[in-house]
Amino acid sequence: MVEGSTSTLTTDWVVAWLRESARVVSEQRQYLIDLDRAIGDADHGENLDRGFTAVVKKLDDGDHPATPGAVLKLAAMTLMSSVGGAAGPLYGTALLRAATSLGDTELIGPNEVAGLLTAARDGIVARGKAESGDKTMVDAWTPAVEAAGTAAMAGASVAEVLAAAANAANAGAAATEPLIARKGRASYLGERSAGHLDPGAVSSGLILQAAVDAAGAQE
Amino acid sequence: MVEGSTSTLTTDWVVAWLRESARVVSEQRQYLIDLDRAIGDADHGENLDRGFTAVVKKLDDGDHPATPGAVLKLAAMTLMSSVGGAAGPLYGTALLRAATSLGDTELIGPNEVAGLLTAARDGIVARGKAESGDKTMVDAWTPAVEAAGTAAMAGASVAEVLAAAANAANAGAAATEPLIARKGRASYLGERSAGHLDPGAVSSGLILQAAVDAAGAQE
Amino acid sequence: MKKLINDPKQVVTESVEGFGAAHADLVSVHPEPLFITRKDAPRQGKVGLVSGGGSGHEPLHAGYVGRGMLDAAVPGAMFTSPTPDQILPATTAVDGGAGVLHIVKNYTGDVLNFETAAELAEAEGVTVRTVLVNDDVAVEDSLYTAGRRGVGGTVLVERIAGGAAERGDSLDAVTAIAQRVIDNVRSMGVALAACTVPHAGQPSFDLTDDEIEIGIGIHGEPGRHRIAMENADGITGRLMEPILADLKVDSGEKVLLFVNGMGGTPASELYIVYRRARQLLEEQGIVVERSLVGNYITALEMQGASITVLRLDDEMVELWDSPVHTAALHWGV
Amino acid sequence: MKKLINDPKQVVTESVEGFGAAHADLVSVHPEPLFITRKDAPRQGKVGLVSGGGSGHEPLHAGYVGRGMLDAAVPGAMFTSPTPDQILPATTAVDGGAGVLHIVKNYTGDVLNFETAAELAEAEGVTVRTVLVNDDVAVEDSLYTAGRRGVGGTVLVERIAGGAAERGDSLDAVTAIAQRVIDNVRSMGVALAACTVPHAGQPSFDLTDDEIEIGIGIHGEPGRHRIAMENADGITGRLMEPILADLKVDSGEKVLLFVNGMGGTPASELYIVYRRARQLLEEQGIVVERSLVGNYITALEMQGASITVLRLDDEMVELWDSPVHTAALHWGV
Ligand SMILES: Nc1ncnc2c1ncn2[C@@H]1O[C@H](COP(=O)(O)OP(=O)(O)O)[C@@H](O)[C@H]1O
Ligand SMILES: Nc1ncnc2c1ncn2[C@@H]1O[C@H](COP(=O)(O)OP(=O)(O)O)[C@@H](O)[C@H]1O
Ligand SMILES: [Mg+2]
Ligand SMILES: [Mg+2]
Ligand SMILES: [Mg+2]
Ligand SMILES: [Mg+2]
Repeated sequence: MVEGSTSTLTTDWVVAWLRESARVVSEQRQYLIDLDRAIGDADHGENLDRGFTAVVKKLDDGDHPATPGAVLKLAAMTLMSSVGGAAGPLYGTALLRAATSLGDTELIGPNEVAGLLTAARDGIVARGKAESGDKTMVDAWTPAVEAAGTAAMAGASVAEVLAAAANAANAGAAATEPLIARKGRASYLGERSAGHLDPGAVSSGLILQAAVDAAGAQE
Repeated sequence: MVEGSTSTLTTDWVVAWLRESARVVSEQRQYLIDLDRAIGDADHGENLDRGFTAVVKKLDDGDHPATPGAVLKLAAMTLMSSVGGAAGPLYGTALLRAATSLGDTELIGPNEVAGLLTAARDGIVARGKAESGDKTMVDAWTPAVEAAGTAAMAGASVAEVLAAAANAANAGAAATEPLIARKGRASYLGERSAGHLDPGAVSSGLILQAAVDAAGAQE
Repeated sequence: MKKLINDPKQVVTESVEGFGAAHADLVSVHPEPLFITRKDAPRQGKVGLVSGGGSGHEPLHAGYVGRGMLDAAVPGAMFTSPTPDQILPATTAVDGGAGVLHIVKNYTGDVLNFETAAELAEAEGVTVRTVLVNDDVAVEDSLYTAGRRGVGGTVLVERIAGGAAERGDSLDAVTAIAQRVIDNVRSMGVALAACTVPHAGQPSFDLTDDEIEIGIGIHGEPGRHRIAMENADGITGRLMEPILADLKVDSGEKVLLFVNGMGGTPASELYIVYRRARQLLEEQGIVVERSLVGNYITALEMQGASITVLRLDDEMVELWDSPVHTAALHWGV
Repeated sequence: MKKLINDPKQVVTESVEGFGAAHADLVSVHPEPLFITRKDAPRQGKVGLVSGGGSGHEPLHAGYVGRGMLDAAVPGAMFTSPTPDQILPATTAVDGGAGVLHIVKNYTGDVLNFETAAELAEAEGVTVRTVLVNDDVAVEDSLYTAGRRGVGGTVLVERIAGGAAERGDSLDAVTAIAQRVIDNVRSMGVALAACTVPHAGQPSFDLTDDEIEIGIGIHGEPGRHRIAMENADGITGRLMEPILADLKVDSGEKVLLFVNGMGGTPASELYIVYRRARQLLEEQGIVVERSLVGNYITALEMQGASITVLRLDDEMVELWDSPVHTAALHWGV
């Protein structure tokens, strides 16, 4: 834990974020499966649960790397090699780009948070080529990134930046319900995809909320 | 129709019997399927319906043979080549033996009725090697044959002989319910075959009742 | 009941018509009475192999017509043995002068109809022998029953006897090897869900979500016992136990292990059963020399599987491996 | 949900283990990370063919590993594309110096994971080409969707490209013929009942007794439309119409007609569909030159079927007929 400081986050936060993500994804496994069952192939919750379980196992197995970026990279590689499907490469790329954005940074302030979220989102878009409104996880990430940027510019604390991102992500996820999917498996359904939440957008909201909770626990 | 006579039956009765059998088997098709579904393979009603439909078609296609025996033989061959399963050869052999027992006889009296039923039963036993109590159609035919013989010896009319046979067959069929099957497909179920009527015994009762009704229609 | 069919009464006819068109290089379909022969039948001097039975077990038997296996298949109505007027012309059509072997699954209907056809064929001067396949250990074999059913072992009998006939064995020799396979093969099956015969319109039995039927046949009949659902390893053990008890294979002996799907079970599950069955054999020092995994003798869309174990000798292995060119089994030069 | 499985998380591992044991003459199974190669891989100088995807479509892809078809198959979790750490070693394991072709079904997950693996393989000095199979006409192909899915056509691409690789074609040539198959193949499917993914525990969609899903894929996804149940001829017409409209086959042209079972449909029903599909083609003067009927690319135990039509040229026919020795397709010397 960072001694008495709420203005910067450290490697411990990254580790706590990943552990909290694993916990919430495991808890919401069936919910995410059911969302994917409606407009996809009923595996999103299973995939993420398998992936984050592998990440936690990596964290538990001996010493994890020292810097936030290195831990994120380890998580990225683990997700990439254990999630599979569309979500694996997308979340993997997101964390990899986030790691790259941090470089060797040891202390993460509000601007770094906004920066790593932006890098993550850009990675998802680079990989998946989805635009806003395509009913994908991008519809959670883009509002999150925008909210985080605005908050950071307004001088918010890291916790506030993260909270702004998570709230916007969850709102973005909720807003996917009426959309007709234009990317990913749900796009095969055409108009029948409307009326359902996008599973990846929902899981993105959960994972960003995990970042908030991990930061809160650090205080 | 035999003019003003109830003491002998003719070719017309045989034809009426076959037509009435076809009608009742078609009417009871689903019931016989359901009985066979419980302890067999759910085809008995379908098999007999297909067979007797073919017999009626043969009777409708131009002139049928003149003697009772020849008509029975035509029906036997038709059942043999259209029913399949266990029931096809068994009913086919039954009618073939009945035909043989009649030879060129043109008028069928009480003794001939008892004789043709006995020959039919003996054919079924020769073919299927079942004994009484094995939960097969034999359990309908053997009491039928015995009742017919007793009635004929007591001087009953053809109609009375047939009625005695049909009643005994139906009682015999009803009595198969508690039995454990030792022949045919139901024997694979072992003790689980108890508590169900044997489909072939039930259809035998229906067909012998058809013989009664055909004789009644002739009066 | 939802099925990809038109008129329930035309299922067999239309299906065989499609089969004949799809495999016109291998078979000829004779429509009335319905039977299927090898394209090049009769083969002079070769023993003819004829099998048949109710439809609904596809690819059995038509899928096994061709070089190295059957010369003719005779499909009855759904789950109903064919009639002598079909079996007879199939028999004479494939007689190449060396006689014909009838491979009959031991069901009253099949036995009686083939028996009649064999008598008629003999009367026409064709020498006919018959073997009865009765490999299902779920059924007690006793004087007081119709005996054991023929199930998975049938495929192995058809293949191995077919190999023997193809290499020119005499009718006596082909009959002997067919009987040797029968004497050394045992099977047992399980159903997770029943099948629906088109003309019946409803499932052949009802199982709740946590029940399975052990000891089922291939006609949607209920099995010997109904038990609570178990995992694949547990169920596999329940099938293997009576097979091994009855077949009495010794350590060091070679077997063919055949895991068969009943029609509605994914291949992935069949391989999980195969994995465990093989482990059980190997634990006893039994050598799994050959394997077959897939839907080879089915009960329409029934969910479930059967396991068949055949004790092999060197000649059986050689005949198993010999070329076979049929719609459903195909290997060798 | 009743399935012949043990732990739902071990379904793929145990199933592939069984598969490897049953077909040890044809394949080697590499357990961690999981992939399957041809027994004799790598073949020096031969282009390596790698495919893969989510499990649950068996026999695709592992069933097509062997001579004349794939060099490696990479199974993901149930209905989940495999990961680059599996695809990469599979790719390097089958590189015989002539490069490797990735045959990828067009799903976002498969595309992204194969893409990453291809980059990593290139970095290790292996030349990799990729073709995307996207034959499902149920899905509109537009800039605003993920494009069409790869379904039944995948089997035909693997066979024909596999034949080309086996005869020694260069990577460019094998890629070109694979692409030519893709350009000339179209598919469409129907479901009568959904399947249940083991980890999900309940059916992928719910249909009443008189509804069917038209335009389904192979992952238990709902289809494009839900319509009232029809007979086989009617349904076949509904599948053939968009295929033919899109493929634009002319009278006199030759095609391969492939009727595929989704896993829970009896073979007899597939042949009824085949019969009608063939009639529809022949009515338009189209020549059905080759046929394939059976469960070749499945969605677990889904009840339903898909139809695939491939416009053939002489080279495709020659490659289709060339020897293939895999667990699920086997013919030729
Ligand atoms: N091209 C894309 N860009 C961004 N996100 C995508 C894209 N395609 C799919 N997704 C996301 O992936 C989620 C599905 O993930 P998952 O179910 O794990 O993979 P799959 O679709 O391969 O089964 C979707 O809900 C969506 O949010
Ligand atoms: N060995 C036998 N002797 C007498 N009747 C028999 C014998 N085996 C079966 N049956 C009769 O046949 C009936 C079943 O006929 P069916 O369902 O048409 O044939 P299958 O059993 O071949 O499906 C049984 O109910 C029984 O009455
Ligand atoms: Mg999914
Ligand atoms: Mg029956
Ligand atoms: Mg029957
Ligand atoms: Mg998936």
